[in-house]
Amino acid sequence: MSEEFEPKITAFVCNWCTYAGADLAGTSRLKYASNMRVIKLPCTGRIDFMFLIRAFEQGADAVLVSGCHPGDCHYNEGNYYARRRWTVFRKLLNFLGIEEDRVQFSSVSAAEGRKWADLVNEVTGAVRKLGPFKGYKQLMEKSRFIQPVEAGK
Amino acid sequence: MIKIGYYPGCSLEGTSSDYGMSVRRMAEGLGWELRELEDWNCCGASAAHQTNRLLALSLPARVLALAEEQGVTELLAPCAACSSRLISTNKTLSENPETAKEINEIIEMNYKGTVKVLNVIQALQKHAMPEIERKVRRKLTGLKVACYYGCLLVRQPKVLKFDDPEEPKSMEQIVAALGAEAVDWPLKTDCCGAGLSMSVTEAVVDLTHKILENAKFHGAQVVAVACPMCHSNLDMRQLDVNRRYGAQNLPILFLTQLVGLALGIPEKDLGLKKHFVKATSVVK
Amino acid sequence: MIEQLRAKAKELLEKREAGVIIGYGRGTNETTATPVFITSPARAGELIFNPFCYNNLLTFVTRDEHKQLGKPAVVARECDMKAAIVLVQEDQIKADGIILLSVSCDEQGRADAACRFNGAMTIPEAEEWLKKNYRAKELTADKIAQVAELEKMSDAERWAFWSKEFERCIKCYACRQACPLCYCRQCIVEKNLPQWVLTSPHPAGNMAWNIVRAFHLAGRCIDCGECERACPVGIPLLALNRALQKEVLRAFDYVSGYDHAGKPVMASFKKDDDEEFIK
Amino acid sequence: MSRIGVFVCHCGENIGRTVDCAKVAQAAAKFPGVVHAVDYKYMCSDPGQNLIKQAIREKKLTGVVVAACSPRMHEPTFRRAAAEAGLNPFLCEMANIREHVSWVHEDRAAATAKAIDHTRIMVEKARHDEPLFPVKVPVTKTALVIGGGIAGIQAALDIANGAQKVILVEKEPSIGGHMAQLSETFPTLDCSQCILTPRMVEVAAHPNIKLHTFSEIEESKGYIGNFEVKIRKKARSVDLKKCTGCGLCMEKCPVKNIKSEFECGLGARTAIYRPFPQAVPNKPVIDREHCLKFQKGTCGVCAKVCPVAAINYDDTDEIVTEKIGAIVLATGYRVMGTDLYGEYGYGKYPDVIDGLQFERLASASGPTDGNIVRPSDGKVPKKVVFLKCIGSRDNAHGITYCSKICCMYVAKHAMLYKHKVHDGQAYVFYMDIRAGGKNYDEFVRRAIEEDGAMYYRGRVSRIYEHGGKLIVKGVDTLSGLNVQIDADLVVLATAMQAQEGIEKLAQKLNVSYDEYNFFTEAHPKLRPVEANTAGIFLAGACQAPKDIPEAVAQAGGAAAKVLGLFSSDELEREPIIARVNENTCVACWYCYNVCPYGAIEKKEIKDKQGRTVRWVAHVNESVCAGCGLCNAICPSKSVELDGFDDGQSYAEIGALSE
Repeated sequence: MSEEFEPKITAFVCNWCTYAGADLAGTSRLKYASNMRVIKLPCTGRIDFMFLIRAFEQGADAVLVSGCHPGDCHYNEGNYYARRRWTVFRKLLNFLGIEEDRVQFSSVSAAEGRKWADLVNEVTGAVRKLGPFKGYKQLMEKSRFIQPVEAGK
Repeated sequence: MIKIGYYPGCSLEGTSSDYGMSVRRMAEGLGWELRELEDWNCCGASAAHQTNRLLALSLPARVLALAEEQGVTELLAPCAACSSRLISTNKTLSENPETAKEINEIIEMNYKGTVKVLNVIQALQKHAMPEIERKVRRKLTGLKVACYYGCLLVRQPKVLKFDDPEEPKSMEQIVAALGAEAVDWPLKTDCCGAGLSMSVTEAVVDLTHKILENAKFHGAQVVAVACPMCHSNLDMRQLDVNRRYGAQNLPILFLTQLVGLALGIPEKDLGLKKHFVKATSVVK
Repeated sequence: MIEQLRAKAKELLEKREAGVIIGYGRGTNETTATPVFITSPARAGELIFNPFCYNNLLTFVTRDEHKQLGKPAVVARECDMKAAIVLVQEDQIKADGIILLSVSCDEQGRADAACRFNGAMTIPEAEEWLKKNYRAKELTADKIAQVAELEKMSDAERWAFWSKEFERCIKCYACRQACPLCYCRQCIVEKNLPQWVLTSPHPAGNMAWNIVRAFHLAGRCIDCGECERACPVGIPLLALNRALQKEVLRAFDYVSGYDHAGKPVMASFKKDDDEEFIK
Repeated sequence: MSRIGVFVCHCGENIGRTVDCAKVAQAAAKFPGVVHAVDYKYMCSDPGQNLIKQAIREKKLTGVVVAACSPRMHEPTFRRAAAEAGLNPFLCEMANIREHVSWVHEDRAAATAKAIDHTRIMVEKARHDEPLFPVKVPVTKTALVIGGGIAGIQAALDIANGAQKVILVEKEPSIGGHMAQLSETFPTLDCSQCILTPRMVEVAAHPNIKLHTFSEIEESKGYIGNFEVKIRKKARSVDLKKCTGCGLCMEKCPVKNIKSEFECGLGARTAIYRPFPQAVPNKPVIDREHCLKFQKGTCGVCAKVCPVAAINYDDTDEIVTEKIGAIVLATGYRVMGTDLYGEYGYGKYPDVIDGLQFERLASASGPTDGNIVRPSDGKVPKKVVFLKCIGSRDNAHGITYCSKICCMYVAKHAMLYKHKVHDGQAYVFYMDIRAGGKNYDEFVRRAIEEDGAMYYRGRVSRIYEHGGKLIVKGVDTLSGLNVQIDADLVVLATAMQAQEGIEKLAQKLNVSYDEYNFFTEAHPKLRPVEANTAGIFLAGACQAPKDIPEAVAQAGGAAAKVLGLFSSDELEREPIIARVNENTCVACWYCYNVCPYGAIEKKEIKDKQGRTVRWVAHVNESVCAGCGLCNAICPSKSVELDGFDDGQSYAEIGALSE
């Protein structure tokens, strides 16, 4: 019996809605899959598209971007600009052959602890079905001998 | 030549054959080519939609699907009940793909939703206004008309998206274009009681009386309608009204008949003689 | 046609309405052309326009060394005119700081016997002219044929296709140099704290670079195809650009290069923008 | 080299039960840059905090990561502790291993692995943290209050009484607003003008308040503490300094039949007029559209009769520029036009009026001296029908919100009517009765039980004239019966709407507004009196429909915020702000275009001769709210957000490498 594949998922979430929503899932003691690692930024509008590529370079099998619902942005408009960015960027990634389920987007408000828990499970399930992101891993493997070592401070 | 699909419905072939006649003659006069749908069926108004939801959708859906098959993009349904049912069905099917699938299976056709249904006022607005003023041969100058919409023509607002449901003005604009004077009166969207015509005739007489009295009070010489039920109630029940409340003698004309008259079409071709309350005295 | 162009160029220089004509001149032989920068009316006769004239000359107008020559009048095909409009939209040149010597080319973007000189135009005039004469030719079926073909493939096939294409990339950045809209003083690939794009021409770095390049043109690319033409290893870069043009048109009903006074499409939003993909 | 300390909290059993905290600390000890890693039962306790402070001092830590609860819970606690130990607070980070880990996972191994990852992410961030220092902004201690209704008056007086300068701008020739038009106020039935006019006079006399009436905001720039506002003082044609307010000009003005705006068209005024007798300033203005001098070049009577030569036909608009530290928006509301309801015949039948018109009829100083009579024939109406929710809560007419005050003022109207016309009968058609508020429900009960108003729960379908009466056809949904009333007067309680064109003012001030053009508050619950532009506050019905006590309370709140802002010479802001690298910026203005706050400015780079070489983006630190939109959209990566810069984010993602 082979062990079930545990995907590695990097989530980029906004500070005001989704991060707080995930906190609420915690205070409500909702249980969900433990595959996601959360990186907090002020706003989905702060998330550079290259962060997603960087996550794939670091071995993520999928990424999730989650922020406020439209109209709820702490910065009023940040998620509206982000929505345009992600509309086109996910098209680009899919056009390059990256499965849509590896690049996911959601709106989770500070009140939606349940939605966060369900979302993590749903995304994890979808990526588990897809399997490891072999394409990017191979890319990295082929490039390994010349990867730069980043200096710490 | 403006080509429009034509769905007469049962009323225009039966009790309101004068409406049917006048629609056809008016269309000729306006230069419209009406193409009657082949093999059309009843729209199911009142009978079907009070009993069975799927039947109520399937009957009009079949009519729409036939129209689509026969290459019709715009379908004129002069009867207010027919147009209301067809338009509602169109909306329901377009918004609920699941229902649309179910209905298509029932009618064994594949309706894609390309047909736009027009009632008589919409058709006149779209295809005859404002040029109609130039086509008028016999201006209806001095004729005071109460435009009566009844309950169906401008409702339900969200389905129809046409005119103000409480204070409509579209029929008045057409009547004014014919040279007549549309009187300002308040009961233009009140109910005539058509649904109770057979069962509670008493109520209908009462409602009809209010409408007629009010129209007359505001100076109307005729009432214009665009619905067979409105017409039969206001026209046919006027004898009962007269008996109970005193004579009203207010001729009830279909809008199409008024347009026909203005276009110079002979009265007999418009079916004016079929009315209980004779219009000839007013319309000379 | 070429005489009309030369006459107009001469007139602009003589009347001092332009400081420099940026156009095409004869290259080292009959089958090459080279950008020329003409400041004296006497040299207007050196201008040529033939099938070997393909560089997008708008790349020069944002460069400091050319700015010193005064107000430029630039020989511009339709797509080049759009580049000028985007440059105005992004405030790299002023709307009244450029004259376009509009020339029409064939469907392949090349000059041919049928080419025409449409006159000297200001930016607003160019925009009106393009709306009338060129807007309908955007993203036509033949232009997006390759995109459509790729879209038909499975994800895995597309990944294989692009990985293979990008593997050949040698990170020469010719695509960037040829692009009139890549005008940054510092390109993201030159920034190394953090290292946004892995520098070596290896598969991962190539992927990152090609993603950055394509996405930085999202909603901006004016479809001149210079990047693809400049690519020494023949990566079909225009297909990438066009896939994004197609998406921008679908999602935001926007084609770049027709709105010099408006906000760039990716720096604006509508409250009812598409969000079907957001869970 | 970084010297990071990691502190793993058990939170009693809350974290320790599912996460092996010791193992997290052991793993963290091996992370690059970490010189110290411990776990402890309660990090937030005093001993826990001391552990951190001690380590900062002893191990000379350059950064601290506390792996514990959500930073939303205790980040301020630990940052304060770090600061007390001499570490810049922004070098202290928290890894969330409770809400995001121990409380949501059951598998101990998986939870521990995730806790280690979350800790590593924050260690990487801490390694790239830079010390940050609060931004200090000077404050101009003058407040601008826009709108001179009750909310603006209250805000202006509260600020002025707090010993700060106020400039009050009102677009009409007098302050007072809608409250000056009201007859009595609910739920006490005290006279509106009696309580308002003393406050108006106080404004005029207050040494700290500068009043600009008949003036509008022309332009505004700047930011919190440092606005510069241009005010257009419209040409009044009357010199306020010379005018004594004797009123001779108004007596003699030959144009006497202009419908008075203040009387809602029920009374007339002259071309040179003051809106109402208690106006402040109590001096007239010439309405140039109706004045014969301006329209035909004739007349000139007012100038001839003026004993002090105050009339100036050549007066022109004047622009004054004021330096402002804070702005209170108190622009109020308008009453919805009733033309949307053709079936009610407003405009067609003179005896169908709106609520504000009824106020004027009932007002002792109104056009009928407080006698409630029909506008058509001056007769006392014996049956009056009041319709509520005209426009409000009506999807079909585009306004879904409740106008909030109508339930109360309709009850008041019914009462006032009964008190004046003892044999009259008031009828009210309502959808719901919303009488939440101190003594409010009691007030409505009084209208029904003591003053006999007939309340029908239902809508009215149509109103028409018949036989000298207004036939009101409605339905009583509680009895299920149709109701028809042959009324003498009908009063429509029309919706409260945002002022017309208010979005233009909002754009000038860069404040946001909702789909109904009401200004948006910074937070619906916790920051209800602030606009989401720093330094701009909201008072009264410009934010949402409000009654007088609410408007006054909010105005007081806004004034308190202004006084708080003015309490020191400089204000401090969190240093999460963007910075531009001017060397690499190409001025494409993507950042400028997306900034929701207008914090990006266009800055010239000049050479030694003072010639502009090029332009670059520049972040106004006082305005930047730290969203980072500019950072993400900059193609050349020339803008970065302090505290969340690209290096930090890259390092965080890098922490997840395999």
